[in-house]
Amino acid sequence: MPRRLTRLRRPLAVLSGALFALALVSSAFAQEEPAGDEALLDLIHAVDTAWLLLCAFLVFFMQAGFAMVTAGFVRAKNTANILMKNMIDACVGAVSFWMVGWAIAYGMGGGSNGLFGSGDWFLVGFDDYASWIFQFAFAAAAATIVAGALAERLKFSAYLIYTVVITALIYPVVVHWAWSANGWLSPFKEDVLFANGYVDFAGSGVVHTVGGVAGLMGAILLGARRGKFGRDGEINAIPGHNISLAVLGMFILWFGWYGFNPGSTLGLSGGLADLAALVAVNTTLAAGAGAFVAVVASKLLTSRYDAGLTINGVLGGLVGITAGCATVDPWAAVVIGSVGSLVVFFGVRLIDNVRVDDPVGAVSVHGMAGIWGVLAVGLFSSQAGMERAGYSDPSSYGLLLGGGAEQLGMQAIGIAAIVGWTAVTAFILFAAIKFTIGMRVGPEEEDRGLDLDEHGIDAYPDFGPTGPGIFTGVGAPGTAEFALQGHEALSPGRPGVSQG
Amino acid sequence: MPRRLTRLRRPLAVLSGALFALALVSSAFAQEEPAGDEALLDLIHAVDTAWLLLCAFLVFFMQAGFAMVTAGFVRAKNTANILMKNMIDACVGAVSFWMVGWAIAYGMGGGSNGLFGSGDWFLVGFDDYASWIFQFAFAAAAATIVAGALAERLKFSAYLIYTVVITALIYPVVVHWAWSANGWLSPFKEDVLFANGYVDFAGSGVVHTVGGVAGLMGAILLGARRGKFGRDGEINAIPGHNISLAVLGMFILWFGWYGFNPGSTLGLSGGLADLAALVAVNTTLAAGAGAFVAVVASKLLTSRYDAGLTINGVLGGLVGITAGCATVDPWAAVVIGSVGSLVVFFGVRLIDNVRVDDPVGAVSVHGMAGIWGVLAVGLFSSQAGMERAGYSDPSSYGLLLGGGAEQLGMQAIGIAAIVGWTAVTAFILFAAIKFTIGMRVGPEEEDRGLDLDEHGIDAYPDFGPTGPGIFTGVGAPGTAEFALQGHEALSPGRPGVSQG
Amino acid sequence: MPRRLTRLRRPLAVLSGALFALALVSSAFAQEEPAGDEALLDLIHAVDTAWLLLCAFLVFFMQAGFAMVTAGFVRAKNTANILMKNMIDACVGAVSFWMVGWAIAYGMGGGSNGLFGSGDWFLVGFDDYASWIFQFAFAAAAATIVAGALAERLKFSAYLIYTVVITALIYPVVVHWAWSANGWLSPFKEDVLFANGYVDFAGSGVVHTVGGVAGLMGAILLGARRGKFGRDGEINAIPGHNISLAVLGMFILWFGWYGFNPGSTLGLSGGLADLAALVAVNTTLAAGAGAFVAVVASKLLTSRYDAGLTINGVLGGLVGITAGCATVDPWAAVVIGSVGSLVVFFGVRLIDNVRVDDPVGAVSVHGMAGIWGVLAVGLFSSQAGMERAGYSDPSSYGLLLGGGAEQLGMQAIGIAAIVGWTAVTAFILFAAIKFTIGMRVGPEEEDRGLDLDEHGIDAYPDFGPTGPGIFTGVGAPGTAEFALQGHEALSPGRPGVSQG
Amino acid sequence: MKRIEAIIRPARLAYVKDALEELGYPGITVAEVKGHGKQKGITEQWRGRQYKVDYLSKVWLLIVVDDGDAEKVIEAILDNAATGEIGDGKIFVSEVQDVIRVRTRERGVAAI
Amino acid sequence: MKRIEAIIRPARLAYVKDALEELGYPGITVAEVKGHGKQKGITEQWRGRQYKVDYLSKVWLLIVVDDGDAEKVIEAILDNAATGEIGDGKIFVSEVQDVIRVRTRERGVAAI
Amino acid sequence: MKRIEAIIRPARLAYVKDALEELGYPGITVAEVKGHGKQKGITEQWRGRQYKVDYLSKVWLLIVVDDGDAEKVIEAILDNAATGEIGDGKIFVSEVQDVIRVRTRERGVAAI
Ligand SMILES: Nc1ncnc2c1ncn2[C@@H]1O[C@H](COP(=O)(O)OP(=O)(O)O)[C@@H](O)[C@H]1O
Ligand SMILES: Nc1ncnc2c1ncn2[C@@H]1O[C@H](COP(=O)(O)OP(=O)(O)O)[C@@H](O)[C@H]1O
Ligand SMILES: Nc1ncnc2c1ncn2[C@@H]1O[C@H](COP(=O)(O)OP(=O)(O)O)[C@@H](O)[C@H]1O
Repeated sequence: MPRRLTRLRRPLAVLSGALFALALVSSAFAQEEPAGDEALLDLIHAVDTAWLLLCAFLVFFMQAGFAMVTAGFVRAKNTANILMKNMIDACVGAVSFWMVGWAIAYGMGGGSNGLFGSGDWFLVGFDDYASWIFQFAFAAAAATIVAGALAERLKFSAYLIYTVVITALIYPVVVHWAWSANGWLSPFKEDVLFANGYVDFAGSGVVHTVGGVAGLMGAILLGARRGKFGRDGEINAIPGHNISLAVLGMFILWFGWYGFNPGSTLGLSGGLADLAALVAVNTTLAAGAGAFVAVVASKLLTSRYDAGLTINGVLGGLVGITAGCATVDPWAAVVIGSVGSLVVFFGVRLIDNVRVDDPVGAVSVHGMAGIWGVLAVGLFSSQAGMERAGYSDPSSYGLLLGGGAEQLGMQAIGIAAIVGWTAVTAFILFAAIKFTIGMRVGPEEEDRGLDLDEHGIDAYPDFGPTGPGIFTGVGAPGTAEFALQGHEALSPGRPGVSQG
Repeated sequence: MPRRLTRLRRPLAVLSGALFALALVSSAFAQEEPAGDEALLDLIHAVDTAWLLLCAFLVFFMQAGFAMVTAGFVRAKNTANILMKNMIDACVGAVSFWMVGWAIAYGMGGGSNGLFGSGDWFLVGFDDYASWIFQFAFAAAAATIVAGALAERLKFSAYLIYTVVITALIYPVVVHWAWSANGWLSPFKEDVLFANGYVDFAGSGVVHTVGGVAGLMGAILLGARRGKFGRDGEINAIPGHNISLAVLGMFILWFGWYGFNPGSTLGLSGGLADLAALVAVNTTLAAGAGAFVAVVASKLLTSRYDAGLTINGVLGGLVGITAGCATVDPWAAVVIGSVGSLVVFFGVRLIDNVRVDDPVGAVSVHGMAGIWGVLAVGLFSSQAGMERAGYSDPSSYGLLLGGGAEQLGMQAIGIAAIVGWTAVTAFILFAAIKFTIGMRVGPEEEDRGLDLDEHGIDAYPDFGPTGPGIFTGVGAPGTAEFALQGHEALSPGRPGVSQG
Repeated sequence: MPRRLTRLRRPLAVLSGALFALALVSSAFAQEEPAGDEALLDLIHAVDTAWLLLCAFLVFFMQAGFAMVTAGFVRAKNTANILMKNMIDACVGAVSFWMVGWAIAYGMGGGSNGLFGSGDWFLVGFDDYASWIFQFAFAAAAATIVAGALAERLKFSAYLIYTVVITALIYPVVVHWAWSANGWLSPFKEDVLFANGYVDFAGSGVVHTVGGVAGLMGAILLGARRGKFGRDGEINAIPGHNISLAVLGMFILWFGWYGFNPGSTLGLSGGLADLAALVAVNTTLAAGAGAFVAVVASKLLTSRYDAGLTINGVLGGLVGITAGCATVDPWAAVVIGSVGSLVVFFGVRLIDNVRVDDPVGAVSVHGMAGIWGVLAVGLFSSQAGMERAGYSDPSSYGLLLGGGAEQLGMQAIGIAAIVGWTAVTAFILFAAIKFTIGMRVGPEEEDRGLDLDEHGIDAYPDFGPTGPGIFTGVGAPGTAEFALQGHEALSPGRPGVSQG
Repeated sequence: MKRIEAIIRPARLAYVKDALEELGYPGITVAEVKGHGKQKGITEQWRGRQYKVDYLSKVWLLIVVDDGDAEKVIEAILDNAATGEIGDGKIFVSEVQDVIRVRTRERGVAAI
Repeated sequence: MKRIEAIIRPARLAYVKDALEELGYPGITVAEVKGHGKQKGITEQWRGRQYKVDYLSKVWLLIVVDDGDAEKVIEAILDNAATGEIGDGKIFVSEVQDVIRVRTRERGVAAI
Repeated sequence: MKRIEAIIRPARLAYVKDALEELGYPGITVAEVKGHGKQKGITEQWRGRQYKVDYLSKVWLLIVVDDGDAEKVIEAILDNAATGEIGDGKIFVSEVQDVIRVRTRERGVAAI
């Protein structure tokens, strides 16, 4: 029975159900007409593909969640800028992941070497489209994490360049290592490094830590926002502008995570549907526990139920469970989510204390909770969990459950490699940007807000102090109506005099 | 043919397709290799599971809808508070439904007695994860309804306690009665009470009325917001702060309802897909008719097309159709939705007139329209509808279609029991909270808004009158920049001086 | 073997998988028990139905996207009005598409004549509910496009009438022409007009151009907003009020488009799943390229990275790819999306220059990019693409790929017919409204904003200059508390004195 | 004529306005302002870190009255705006040379 | 020097500003305020229940000019702000003792 | 007593406030206003079309002080609000006849 194939994850596993069934069916029908067989295989493939597509759509929708959380966490004067960055990374990411990113992550041509793939450039001659879109959505998520860490001061042009490089190179290499059929860390290669190889079911490390570490490098090179750190060492809070959008974004992210984690079964047939259900439950419990811990911790340690920390806590729980969502049991998901939330809670303070300015907590939420998630696999995975998720050596499992330290060691190696690669390449990338076109807007522009100079816009012209509001620049005498309309001019509304 | 099993709804029906197919297939292949058979059964199970999962995700997403509608309907100064409540009920609900709620609703161990289940505590030894997450999403919906009715004055700590009790006890007991395999009201038990038993396909009564009635009890004990009712008996309108968010929330709720109602087939195989499609159509028509009626009624009775009532009208239509969405025909869905909208329209006034303050109309929308929906099953269900939805005695159906009064009587008994149970337990719960830790914030805090004292936050610091806006508390001389940055300090932006 | 049926698209194709499988299976099992067969056919049908339902839900959710983009692009004082219009077109559309729309689009009774269908009025005797809801969601999308073009001055009552007519008549006729089994343009009729017939896979022309052209007619008859065009010919910008909502709306639309385009396979079995995956990839690439081009073009031509144009660019890319998403290859999707974005970019200017006022760019985004999308099918479709999408004559394909000019000619005829029909009927409709109940609010009302007079509401009472904000109309002495509450009156909050 | 400019608590405005209206002075102009004074600011927090908001929301109220009415108006404001807690605000009284009603071009006391 | 403080309708501001600019007085300061007076408030509704908004949106306009220019400026405001309907607003004129331009520290008429 | 009314850049408020507080004048009232003057407005754009925003965000600062303190306060404002670029704003000084502390009904200098 092609058991191993069944469990090959990215990107082959999408075929798993079909292959599994094929094996069963073909042996049974060997001497018969293959017709009912063919329809069944077609349907198995259809169902697996549809799962991947629908989950990809959910993961894509996380872009809206990232956009809303990040926008809510910055000041009104930088809102359009951060939204533009969120839009453009998904968009540019689509193009660059089509051209280059996929090839490096999963390209099968030209003798892959365990370090990076090659082949299927521009998807020429390629037809596993469902896998592409699923993987693209992950790449876009990794890219967009960074926007928050560099918010309110990074030039748009710098972000444009960064986003190409991360989706074309930095992230795809990590994917190749961890998820391709011959990545050196991959649990799906012929001879895994040791234990089960690096187990990161849906990408706590591969996606979130990459984003978080890249954000950290960028934030270090970029410097803090003006006013964040006082001369006498004080650390100032700079509140965002819209808690409603932030909460909406959190819920959208959570919703999208149901594509992110359960979708990472990459199929439904061959028993994967039950795995997906368990993954969904673990994801839910980790998020819930994360929020609960954040509420309690903030009440105890700051005397109030902190809304921003609660949002961060949910996300910390979600990021934390992402690696182990298939291999741990529900009680462990509660523990992992709770700890993930605490990691974020204290991570936010730590980052402040080392004088790095991360306006939305991206480094803590994605970077640190991501590392926690990867290690948690080595601590909490059950033997049955390793087995049901199809990893090759279920005798290595969570240290705390008596599965030995091997898997934990493997996880540590894996995440160290990912952090190292990302830190080095992101640092080089941002340094190169800094010393060529420049990373940062000028101080006056920063004070005025990036929206005005970079985009010529007020995000909320009717509300904010900077918008034209009820005041208009239209000269009254120059205002006329469109001919067909025939109203007499009474008052000019709020438009400005056109310059174009 | 195990027809009855096919129609066992919660939680067994998820197996229905598989069982149905198993019967068919195994008789056919009795003497053959079971291989193609096995792959087909696996796929049937996968498809049914995936349907449940995807619909659960949609139902979960309704949390975002509730959050946005409720936030939009309160004042800016209470926005963060209501959002925190919306977040925390989903999160705490996940944990408590995992620990206790499921066990009481569907627990199979320890001799269930028709009143409450027991067993599967903490999901130990449990593996029907897809059913759990689907049911969890319903529990979270029931819980969150109450937040709106108690908005703008309920303490956060009181809400925290409430949310544990409703998701662990009050709601699960109702589920056990109405949907488990041996609840005393359940149409899925061996000998139903009479007629088809209490028919509530997706939960007009089980979910919405429970939420609405619990909200009513809370609102009575809590008292009205300051300023809602004048000394001379006048009833004041207290407008919310954001109609855009409210409309967004309404659309998200409607979208999520496509998981709520069609997902309540609990599977797709064995003909359930066609049932799900009909349910989706009925849901759509009821929502549309509800909105249309609200628009017309508000124009006729208030002289304007009222936006808030239109939102409430859509929701009233949706709540109304939820019980009968599988057993009525499309024309009846239009009628039910229209009446549901009117129930809300006049319910809002009634609640005001009895001097209960329900800031978002939760009691009318969920409580009253929910009761209407349950009764409408007994009025409008067609014989064919009862049959296709798999209820046991299609000879009892809608009174208005000539199906006799039996089913209507059964519905009345069912909803009376649900209202009674919920009213009593919720009253006890809220009274206990009131006389121990207290339900209500102090009057000054209420005037200032709950955001400030409970959460130390302004929901919109850049817009509202209470936020720091363009005014900063940072002392200019104390403001310096992060070393790596090197800009000269020009002006301090908007941060406040850190106290931490 | 009913192979042709397999490719019949709307609405029959939903049966395609089943029929395809039926053919295969029944030949194989001809002499055997049909039991496993029956279960397989049931499942095939279930899977195809579920795909249609889930995609319909996504398309429905685009209503939220339209609402948010449009609301974000108008001024705060007209926000509730545009949101009401967005709500009501989905709602009224549901009712009128149930009563009349479907019958005209796809009604099978009474000898269809290629121009309009007839039969299945009120869905009596009808059971293809999944197709209905999918098609309804498309009709609602076509209807809602117009709201934006007529924003900030159209009377609500006029919109109410318009929305009935477009969903009951104007749009369904076009659907009948292009997608029904005997529409005169349809590629699914027995003898197509020529080439493959008019190929518009998901509706660049059928949905978007119809909306855009109807909007154009309305905007011409309605006249420009006061202040849009100055007396001396200057064209004034009138900024919207909320870029955050607009970006959110864009992402929701994009997310929904994954139902719109991939869902237009109308099923998954029989190889359609792979087609859906390709469609999803093409959709993604066109959107991404559209945004990228908009960012670059706005930087080059306006000196800033324009956020509004980026949103419009994404949408232009999406509208552009909608017709050809199944028949072009990924590289062509990038080209089509890029050009679509430019069409919007210059279309926005063109519309301004001919002195038509389209506040949100609906005419450019949906009308013009829709036409481009239809023509692009005739330019870029590959032979393999035509084949895999099941069109009848793959020897006619994209002109630029050497497939001759025939298909392009057919596309031109088709879109000309659609534009012509829509322009004439929409013009008559709006003219009739204008000269009976009137289209336009009075000039004072327009200055004050439509929210106040039409709906008696402030969209943001706590923020905007027009809202009561922190100022209350409640007479202090008249304010008392609800009896159960017992607080002493301190201050009245923000409610107004009730008049009711 | 006197220009009376009062900085008061937002929550007291309704009482002040009602009192003025009863006295026969319906014409007032108000605005949201922020005040800083002896009253200590609010401590808020953002993602766990506290910060002080030094400016408190106040209402600025402008009413121009005839010289003889000034004391009555000031009394009404004092009676209805005071809570006794720090932060009740100030009243500033200055001289106005002319008042013009835009609609009628009336001037002086007639225009108030 | 004269401190001219006008409360006018928001919709008239553009006309007033243009007129002042043409006359050679480009320097003005404006703010959104709310007014209450003879003009009746708006009736809004919330989920079907009506309520009165007593305060109407107005623009507060501040312009300081030399004594000799005051009448010209007042005339310009009156000409462009009046609609003849109740609610057109008021102009208050008072004496300013000193004006200082922050940038240059110029004082008096030179600073206007 | 003097009524000092300054129109300054929002970004300079923190510096001015700190300076005033250090000098012993913690009581101030501020508001967001918009200014129009020699400083040229901002050009924004909306869906590719540019338009001019003629009004710039300014802070209006009101501080009432005893006659003898006026110059000190004016100096502090000038020192901290000036950048030397066009648009720094104005200070208007006028006479206040009376000041009343709402909380205590104290009048005159004691009430400041
Ligand atoms: N000298 C002043 N000039 C202008 N406004 C002042 C002055 N002193 C106080 N205010 C205003 O009055 C408000 C209340 O003053 P505060 O000192 O806090 O309390 P109290 O008025 O009770 O002594 C302040 O927030 C500020 O808006
Ligand atoms: N005595 C006053 N002091 C301050 N502001 C006033 C006074 N009287 C009127 N106003 C302002 O002038 C506005 C217009 O006054 P109103 O009485 O409505 O109409 P009109 O000016 O046409 O008589 C009011 O909304 C208010 O802002
Ligand atoms: N005569 C005036 N009356 C009222 N406000 C004025 C006057 N002149 C200028 N202002 C205010 O001062 C601000 C700055 O004036 P501006 O002419 O731009 O620069 P500067 O003060 O450096 O000469 C303006 O935006 C406006 O708010």
